[in-house]
Amino acid sequence: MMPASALESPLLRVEDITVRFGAVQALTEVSVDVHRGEIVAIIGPNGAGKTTLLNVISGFYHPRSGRIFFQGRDRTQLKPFDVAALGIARTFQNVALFKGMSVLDNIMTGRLLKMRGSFLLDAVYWGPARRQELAHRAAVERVIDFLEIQAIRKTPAGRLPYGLQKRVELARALAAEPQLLLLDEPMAGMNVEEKEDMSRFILDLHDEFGTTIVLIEHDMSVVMDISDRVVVLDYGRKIADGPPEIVRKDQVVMDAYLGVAHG
Amino acid sequence: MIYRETGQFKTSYASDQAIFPIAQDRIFVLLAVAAAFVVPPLMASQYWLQAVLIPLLVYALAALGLNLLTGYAGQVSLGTGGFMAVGAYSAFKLSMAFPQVNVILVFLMSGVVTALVGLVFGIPSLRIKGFYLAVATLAAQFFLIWLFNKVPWFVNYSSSGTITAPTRTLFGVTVSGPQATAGARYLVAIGLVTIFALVAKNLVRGRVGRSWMAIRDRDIAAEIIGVRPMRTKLLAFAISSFYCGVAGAELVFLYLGSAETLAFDINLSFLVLFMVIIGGLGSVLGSFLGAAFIVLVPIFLTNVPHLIGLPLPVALQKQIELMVFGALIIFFLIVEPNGLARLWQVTKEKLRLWPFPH
Amino acid sequence: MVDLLRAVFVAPFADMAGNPTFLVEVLIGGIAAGLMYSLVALGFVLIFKASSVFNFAQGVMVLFAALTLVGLMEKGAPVPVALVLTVIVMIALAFAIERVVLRPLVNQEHIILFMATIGLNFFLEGFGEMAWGANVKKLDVGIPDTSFLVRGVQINRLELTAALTAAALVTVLAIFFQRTKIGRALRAVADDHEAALSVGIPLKTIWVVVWSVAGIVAIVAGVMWGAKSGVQFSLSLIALKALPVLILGGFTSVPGAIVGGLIIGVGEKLGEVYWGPLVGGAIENWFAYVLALAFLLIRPQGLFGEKIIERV
Amino acid sequence: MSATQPETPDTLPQLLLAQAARTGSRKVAIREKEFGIWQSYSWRDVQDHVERIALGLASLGFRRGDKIAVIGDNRPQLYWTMLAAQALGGAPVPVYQDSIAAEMHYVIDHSESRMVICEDQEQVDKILEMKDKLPSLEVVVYDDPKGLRHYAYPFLLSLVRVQEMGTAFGREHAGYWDAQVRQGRDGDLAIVNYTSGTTGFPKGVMISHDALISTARSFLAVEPLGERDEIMAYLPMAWIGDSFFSVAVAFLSGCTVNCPEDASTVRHDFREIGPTMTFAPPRIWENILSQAQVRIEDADWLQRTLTKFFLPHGMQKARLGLEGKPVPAGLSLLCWIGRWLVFDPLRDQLGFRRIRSAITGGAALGPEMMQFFHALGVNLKQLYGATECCAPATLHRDGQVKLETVGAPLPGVEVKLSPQGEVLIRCRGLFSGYYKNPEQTASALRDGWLHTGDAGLFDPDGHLVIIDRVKDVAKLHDGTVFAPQYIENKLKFSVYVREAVAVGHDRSYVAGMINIDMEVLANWAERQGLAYTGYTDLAQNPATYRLVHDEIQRTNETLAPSQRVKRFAILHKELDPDDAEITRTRKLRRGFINERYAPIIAALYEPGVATVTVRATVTYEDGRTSETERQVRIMDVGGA
Repeated sequence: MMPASALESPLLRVEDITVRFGAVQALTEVSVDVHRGEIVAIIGPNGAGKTTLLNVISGFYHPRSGRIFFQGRDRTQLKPFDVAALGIARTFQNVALFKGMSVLDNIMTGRLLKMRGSFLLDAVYWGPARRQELAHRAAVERVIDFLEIQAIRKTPAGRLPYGLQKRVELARALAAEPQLLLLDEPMAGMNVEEKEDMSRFILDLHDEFGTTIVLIEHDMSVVMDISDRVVVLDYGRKIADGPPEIVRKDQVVMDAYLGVAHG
Repeated sequence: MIYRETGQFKTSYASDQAIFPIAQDRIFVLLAVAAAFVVPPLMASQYWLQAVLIPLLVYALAALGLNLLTGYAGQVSLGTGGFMAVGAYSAFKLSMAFPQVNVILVFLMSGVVTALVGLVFGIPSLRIKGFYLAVATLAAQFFLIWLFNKVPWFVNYSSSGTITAPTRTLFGVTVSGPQATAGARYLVAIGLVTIFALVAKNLVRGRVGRSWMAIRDRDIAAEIIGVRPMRTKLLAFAISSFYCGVAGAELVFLYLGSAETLAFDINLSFLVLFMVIIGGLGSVLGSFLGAAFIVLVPIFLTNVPHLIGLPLPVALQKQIELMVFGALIIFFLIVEPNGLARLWQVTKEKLRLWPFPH
Repeated sequence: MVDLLRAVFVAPFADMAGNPTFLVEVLIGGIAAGLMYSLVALGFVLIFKASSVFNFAQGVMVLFAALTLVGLMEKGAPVPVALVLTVIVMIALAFAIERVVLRPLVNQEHIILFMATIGLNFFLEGFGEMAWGANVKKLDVGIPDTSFLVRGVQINRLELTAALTAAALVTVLAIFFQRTKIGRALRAVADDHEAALSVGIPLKTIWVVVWSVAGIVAIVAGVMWGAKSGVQFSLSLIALKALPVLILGGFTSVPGAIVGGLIIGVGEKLGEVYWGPLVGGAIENWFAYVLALAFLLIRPQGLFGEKIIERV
Repeated sequence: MSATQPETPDTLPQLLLAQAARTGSRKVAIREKEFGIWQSYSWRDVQDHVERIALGLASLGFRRGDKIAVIGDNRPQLYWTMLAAQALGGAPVPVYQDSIAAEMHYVIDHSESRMVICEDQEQVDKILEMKDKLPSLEVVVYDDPKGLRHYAYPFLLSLVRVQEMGTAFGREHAGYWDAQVRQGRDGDLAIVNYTSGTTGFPKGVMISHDALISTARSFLAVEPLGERDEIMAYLPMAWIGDSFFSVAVAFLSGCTVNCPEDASTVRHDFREIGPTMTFAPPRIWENILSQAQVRIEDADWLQRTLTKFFLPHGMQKARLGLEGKPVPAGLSLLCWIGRWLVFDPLRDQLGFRRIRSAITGGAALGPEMMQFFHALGVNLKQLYGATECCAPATLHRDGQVKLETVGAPLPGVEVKLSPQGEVLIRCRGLFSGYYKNPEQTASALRDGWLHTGDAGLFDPDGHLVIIDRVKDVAKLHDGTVFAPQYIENKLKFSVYVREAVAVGHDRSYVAGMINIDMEVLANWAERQGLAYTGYTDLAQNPATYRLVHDEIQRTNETLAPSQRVKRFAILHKELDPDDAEITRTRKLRRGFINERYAPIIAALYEPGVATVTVRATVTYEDGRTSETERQVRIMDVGGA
């Protein structure tokens, strides 16, 4: 569904971002706006800079030039954990779960930002520290129920099959109740059935919590089904940005994908 | 076999997240702790208390501290000996300066001092990782030992360069100094280590423990999720050093009676690191199992030759002890790299499922 | 306060300028010690590069090599024969270590392998003393421990030969690493075990080769070091001396070990001579570490390591 | 009403009010596993929820005599809605949620249900599909809102919404709730259970409050239950067993009912709760046994040898006990050790540690099954009854459990045999007839006696023995009588056999058609290193035939010569309720089976014939069907 507030100031504004690793020019002057409640898909051939853009938004890389505004405030130079505190959560291309912890603990780590309290009280696990821990456990149980992973609640994350690990990672990101959710290829390496489940979960969470979602995806049918807007990157440049049906027929995009020789 | 879990259902998150959710575990642990408090002081011989149980508890506390840092937060440290030295010397100075202060308070304050020192030596962990950090903590080890050797102020200008535990009482009972009985010193040690184990368990299962383990498993992902690496790592160093500081103070006040820097050299750091690795990284129980293993094996090795009737010259015995000790460590790392705690965990799992395999 | 600052920052340099020949002597001493450190550090680097194992037993291997050599010589074997026999013993040791310790612990985390080498350290210590006795032995390798004057600067003959052999060995190893087939295979294994295996490099033989070479390096270090200060238990502590070199030079770079060794050697000697008295001397234990640590905080990846880019 | 104590509670809602008044929020009435822990509701909470739902339904126009269909798993919310309808003088019509669309439509349409409560989106979608073909249906309520956010239908609303409307309605009509509950009389219709009869369309069994409560009272006289007892609600709600135990018995005794988190976690939740009393059809006991045997098979050497050594001895001791014979000292000592090493741990693993009485009913249970559970120390007892008499009519008493019988009648229940040997039952718990079906009612209920359609006899101790369905009691052409169900149950004790059909009416000998248990066979095949492509391929594999042959041979030894299976075939497909070959509670529909598998049956009686070709229709998910030919092997049983 198109967000009603297309005109209102965007939740996230990425302005002329350039990122360089030594000689490699990963991103050149990329500008993207994401409005509240929108699902934006970032597509493009391998090495187009999709993950780099996501890393810049989540504060993991700092751009050489250009600025990023979140809810209207400039936060270009923020450290990753400050960016997370603003309400931006993400999943990773090749699953970054905490292997040594159980699924429940992994998801509870997603709520760290919401936990306050003095460490001394934690030491005796009494009073506010205990109440807070139990309240957050209840919130995490809602997410577990929503993503239907009750059965694997106490299994160590390292032992799970690939598809479930992806879902636990989504649960961890959701547990932080983000305003902006960055999904880095949530369906990579999944079979058809798992893809259907994951798309349903993404749409459900978008309905249920109204979270704004930016996702990187290769599967065109999935992109067409679930995204309101599509941004196409190629060799670090933005070559298209608009509703899926239009972008799909855009000649420049087809060239990028079908491999027309570049100058 | 022993476990009967039918009917143990949870109606609240508090009971689900208790330290020992299964009734049989709770009963077993409570009995064990109660026995640990009552049986040894009454029944154990002076030798067993002084040479086995008290060192075991003191080393267990140090192992617990190191396990928090290396097992849970993933920061390898070879500076345990140095930090224990800081604990011992500051306890000595504090108790000398304030004789009327309660000895437990002295221990805790020496722990705080060590925590500050640990904090300082934890700063490199922000920029360097893994072996580089381990070697950096060696700097702390050597510097601290050199400091206590070189600066007479620390030993109150005593000619012999050693610090001796003054006579202190707790609730009217002398617990440190020459007249303190082994039983009293044992009770203080067991009391402290039980409380500290509980505190460690609470820290580890809560917010703090999770951020440590996040940093240990995938520090980049942890940072992006909102874990502040600096605050988490330094907290780990501080708490771990606090534990090692108190353990150091106990080493002098409750175990050796007097000590000089040689008692806190690099070998002690390796010893405690063994306990954590053999016992099991990332497990509070593992620290105790590791300490027990490292304390009991040498005693076992020294006594066995007498029992089977072939007395060995002392030098040869020392060498064999070293060889067997080294071989045992390698054997253990091969059989169960995750340590005794994992061995116990696997056996417990089998008991809970008996007679089914899965 | 001002005089403290002057004592730390100004006075020592004034002394150096005041007596250049003494300075040169200290420098030479530093370089000799530095070469010793780099030799031991090289043993570490070799093994770490090939099997990503931080071999803490390298120090005791030096002691064990020296003990075996001296033991054989006491049994009447002439020096060259004793040398060859010791090399054989070290290679046999390499086979045993690979078979008993490394193979069962393949692809365990580094900390586990590190602990295994500490276990090995204890074992070799006990075994060495049991086999060859524990008392201090004089190692005379036919090089007199006298010194001669060169333009007023006193140079010790033993230290010079040690330095030269070390330099020679280091260059030989550097060439061995870069040019030979085994050297290239070794570098491949260091990068990625699975990848090396997939292209058919026999991992196990590589490891045996590496540990044998490290054994030989240990012999040389043992001889040089033993000749100077006698073969006794403290010999294995030089491993602790080599660690700062590793921090500085990086665990995986051969040139790093060499240059790092020199910097630490010289730095330590200068520190000992000029700054030591200020704080009561005997600072060589920790000074090298602090030096390396300071350097590391500026450049975390060490002298020659490339900037680590974290990928997510 | 809620303030004053009702004189004697006649209806279930009045019983609820009595319990709530007596215990308030001290005692837990019902629990449900959700969000990782067991959410508890006291009697006061339950009464409060039921009141708000009832007032909500009233505001939607639910009047006395109306019916509300109930579709879904066992959830407190669905039980409360049933109670709410009863409080308004209406009646719930529970429906099997996994029944096919045609069956579900018939039940809702035939019962003229004006409203329906669905557990979740899955059931709502089914109802929406058939909404236009259900003229009498006006309101659809759902409990779990997941996925239903965008369903904009005027007649669809959430249970929470209904409760809000109820609170508002309650404020405007003070005293409405009390008046409605007080109007309830014991003769009012409490529930309409549609039985999946073995012939024709399901029949709506009308059961009154008095029938349910009186039967419950007579059951509790034999099986005392109190406030500290726990029972599990995991049986389909459309089965009389569930409404009888989870509602009637629970309300009367005050015991706590526990609803599992999900159909897939029943066994795990059963063990977590550790109920003190449980009731289940044979299919569940058979599942528990075969699961246990598969896990024992997988165990490592020590566990497997110990279990396999002690189990037979335990069963031997149990059999002697059940047959009243003395147990030799050596055996009981051996079993005492066995108890420590194997039986108690096994009982705990299966969740029966706290069980005081376990009851099996709804169909006959094989004798070996009884021995297995008694060997473990589970006090398993047989119950016989029918939906038409609120489930229990006869029940084994503690200590008087016998292998072949179904126990003595409950207090207040009269059981006698018709001249043809048909079992007749008369008691206060009889049903009030089949809904809108006077002819069937007349044929089943003649001058106060219920004609069960089962053939039986009494044994010397006054226990009833059920032989078989009257019309299924078969005679060989030489006149000897044999009970197909008895033989089939014995065959089913083998872990490899899931279903068995004994045929032989007017034939010279008994023959069998076997359904293999795919999961167990796959496990066995894997260990034997057998390759197979699918169910049919594994079923027709010669090695499978040899395996089943040995199992039949072993069963034959426990049968009289005339009853022994002489030839058998393994069916190429599973008997499936969706193909109407078997009912939901897995009772065989023999007429249908004999007709559909006639070619195989014929081949069974042509000696020397080794295989027969069978035409099988396969229906794909999207409804397309295709005809395929299958080869089915026939095999003689040695020594029969």
